[in-house]
Amino acid sequence: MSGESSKTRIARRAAREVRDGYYVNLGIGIPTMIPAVLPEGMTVLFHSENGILGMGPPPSPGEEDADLVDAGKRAITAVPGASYLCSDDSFALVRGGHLDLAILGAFQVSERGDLANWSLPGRLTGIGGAMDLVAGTRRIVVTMEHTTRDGQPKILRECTYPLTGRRVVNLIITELATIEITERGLLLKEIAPGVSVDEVQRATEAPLTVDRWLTLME
Amino acid sequence: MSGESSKTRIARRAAREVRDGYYVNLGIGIPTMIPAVLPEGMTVLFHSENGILGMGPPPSPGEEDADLVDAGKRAITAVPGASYLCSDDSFALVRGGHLDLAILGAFQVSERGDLANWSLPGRLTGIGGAMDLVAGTRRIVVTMEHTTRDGQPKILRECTYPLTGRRVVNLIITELATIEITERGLLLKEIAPGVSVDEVQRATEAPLTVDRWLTLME
Amino acid sequence: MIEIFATAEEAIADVPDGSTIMCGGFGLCGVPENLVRALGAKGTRNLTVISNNAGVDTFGLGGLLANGQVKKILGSYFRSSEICARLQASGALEVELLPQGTMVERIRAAGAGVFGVYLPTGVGTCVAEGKEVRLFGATECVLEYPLAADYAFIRAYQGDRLGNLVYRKTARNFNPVMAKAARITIAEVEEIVEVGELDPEVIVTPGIFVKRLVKGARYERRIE
Amino acid sequence: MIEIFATAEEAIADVPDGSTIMCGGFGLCGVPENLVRALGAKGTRNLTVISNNAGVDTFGLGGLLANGQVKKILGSYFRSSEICARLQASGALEVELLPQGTMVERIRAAGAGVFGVYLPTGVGTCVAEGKEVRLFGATECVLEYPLAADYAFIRAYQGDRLGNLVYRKTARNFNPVMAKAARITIAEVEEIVEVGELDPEVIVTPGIFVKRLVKGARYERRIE
Repeated sequence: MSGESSKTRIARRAAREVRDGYYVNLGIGIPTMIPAVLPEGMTVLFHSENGILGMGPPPSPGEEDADLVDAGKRAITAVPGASYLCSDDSFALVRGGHLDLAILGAFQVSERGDLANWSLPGRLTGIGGAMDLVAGTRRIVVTMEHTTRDGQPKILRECTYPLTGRRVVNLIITELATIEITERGLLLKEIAPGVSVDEVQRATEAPLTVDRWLTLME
Repeated sequence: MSGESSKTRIARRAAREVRDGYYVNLGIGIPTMIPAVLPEGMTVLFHSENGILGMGPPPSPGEEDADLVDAGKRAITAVPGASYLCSDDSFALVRGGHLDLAILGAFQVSERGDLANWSLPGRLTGIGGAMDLVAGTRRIVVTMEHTTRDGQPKILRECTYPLTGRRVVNLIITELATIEITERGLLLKEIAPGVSVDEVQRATEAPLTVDRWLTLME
Repeated sequence: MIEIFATAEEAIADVPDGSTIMCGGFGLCGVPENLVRALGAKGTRNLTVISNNAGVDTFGLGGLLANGQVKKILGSYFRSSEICARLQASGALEVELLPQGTMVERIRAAGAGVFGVYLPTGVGTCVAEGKEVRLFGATECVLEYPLAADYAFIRAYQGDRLGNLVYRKTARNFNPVMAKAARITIAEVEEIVEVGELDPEVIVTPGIFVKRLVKGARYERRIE
Repeated sequence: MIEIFATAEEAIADVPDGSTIMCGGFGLCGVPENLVRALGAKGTRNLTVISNNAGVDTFGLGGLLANGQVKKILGSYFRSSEICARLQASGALEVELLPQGTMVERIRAAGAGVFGVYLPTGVGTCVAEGKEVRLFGATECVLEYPLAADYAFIRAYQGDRLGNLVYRKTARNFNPVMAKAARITIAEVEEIVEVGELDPEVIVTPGIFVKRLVKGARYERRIE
């Protein structure tokens, strides 16, 4: 696996969920690493819910424009073909199901696809656009490290943190595995090189079904 | 009264309801005559619900633009400071109560301010924006001839034609009188020169209260 | 992912009988005339049409009505269409009349993921009959539901190769909102430009809402 | 009828204690910083503020919070404001957290004459607690009500003397929708231009929504 960080590997796998012509919203954290690892030649427009379709990479130092930021409040650029949206139009677009895909971070995901990604005990609060994104977007992919820093599972039978949405996640991508959320629970689709099914299950509270086509994560 | 037509006199009186700085919607018929009789030097922006704020007078012959029409589908012009609106924004503006005034025609008005102005028996149907205008606009002035062509009253105890809205009209202006709709019914505010209160009452089905400040229509 | 078609006929080639079609335009202004003409030529039948007006007998939706292609039309104002009245009277066409603002708010709702709206429009009139009425403070409101379509036919002035659209003057009207409310939005434009030629501040309909783009072969620019 | 003021201080001079104020901007982008600064200097108290964020401690709404001028704040994301957290913990500030899209749809509703909307956002989460939930087909939705204000403080790039406004890039954000949802909308702009200078196709906020206009004295153009 070379010296690539696990976050970069997750981003690289998540990039494979993005198809040519897609309109995609990326959450903060690992998802923001995805544009840099997309294959050349794809036309993908990134939406940021504060009001841009067609977000480009960060500007060169000194080129920042205070009027051009993303939903994480970072300075960005706009690609050719970009457009700007009022907040009401931006969220009508989100809630109306027009995005092809959103890739988000998570604190916890339940075996039914419940997502907790906005509130941690004892931290200042902010929902932002997370609840709207999961309520409206056709396909929700979660990218996260498989366990917490102290090794606790984040893929659970039930989320214990406040929910962002119920039954909203379609796919989880971690440094250990790619797991689909199905009607019958968690389906282990891909496994990282050098990792056993047993190791993934031990890092996962909810039971995994192993897909008959189980493959190695690239 | 000179040879001025009764419609022109109604329009001239209705123009006095328009104040400097107003945003106004005008229905078809008599209301469309109002811009031409407004005093000089007033800044009034006319809204047409198909999607323009700042409608100007009709273009010179040969100057018509098929992409620039009013809600009556007539060719118009745009004044400096005009803007164009999508239909959803145009009706959000109407229903949200942002217009200062709408001046509309009517088939019938009841003593409580019910309005019937969209449907006549045996004619092809069309509601257009009439119901939205009366539901949203702060002040509704009706301009119309006082009676039907065969002399029947149009100001009634109850409308007999399909309603556009209930309790929506604030003021009625006809060639005979100016009548305010109050909590206690119709209040005769102004009367045309050479017309008696009795004549106005005979042309009006619903009872009129004569305002203590009754004046002559200008 | 947008597809760019060479002709209106190709852009609508797969529209099946029985489809629900939204059609932009107000009167004859901003009507997707090439797409409508192509649908008339194709002869697709049993259509439900959502359009503010029904065209006139010799232009726009009038042709589809005359061909007997439409089983139901929803809109706000059909007085200019003799054929519409005639077909309704004969029972060959179902007509549903909506207040214009309620119609467009329902279309917006469909595109905006709003499942119901309470509107004050039409309370106490025939359009509120049979609908849920609820009191908000002193204001009675009617519960209205989203209005969506299988296809939206819309017309813009310019479109770039990503489907970003700009309009001209009052030809904007229903086109941008309908573009958001259909499964497949087909836009005809007077001119196709390269990506980057449209000012991002000026784009009214972002390409995300447009699935198919075609340059209209001819525009009559009629005034009703 | 629009009034044009020479200074932000004059434009907000009559804002009374206890007012509800909407404040445009996202983070520090597109914030009406001159109006907010003037309100801080005036010392108006007991305010209810509706704003997506609470600024940072040294900029934007942070100043009003630090002065103890705000009794309640409604918005979607307050993590960048230490002072907000501190005041909430001490009981000196009521904080109501809303999903961003629900917040903005409620603001739109207030400006659009919509008295209630059913939204799928937040069903099954804490933001739906105590709210009416209704099933539309297979989708559960929450009934949400309009969110209006006495004053809206908004920021635009250019405004003409009729109050027509254009924005720059993502500084647009909440400004246009808030402009429609207050009794009195006060717009600060970087530049005032003559009527007719703004292209009618490009105007985002028509002057009908703007009651007061002022050129901001200075802009920091900070990035959070």
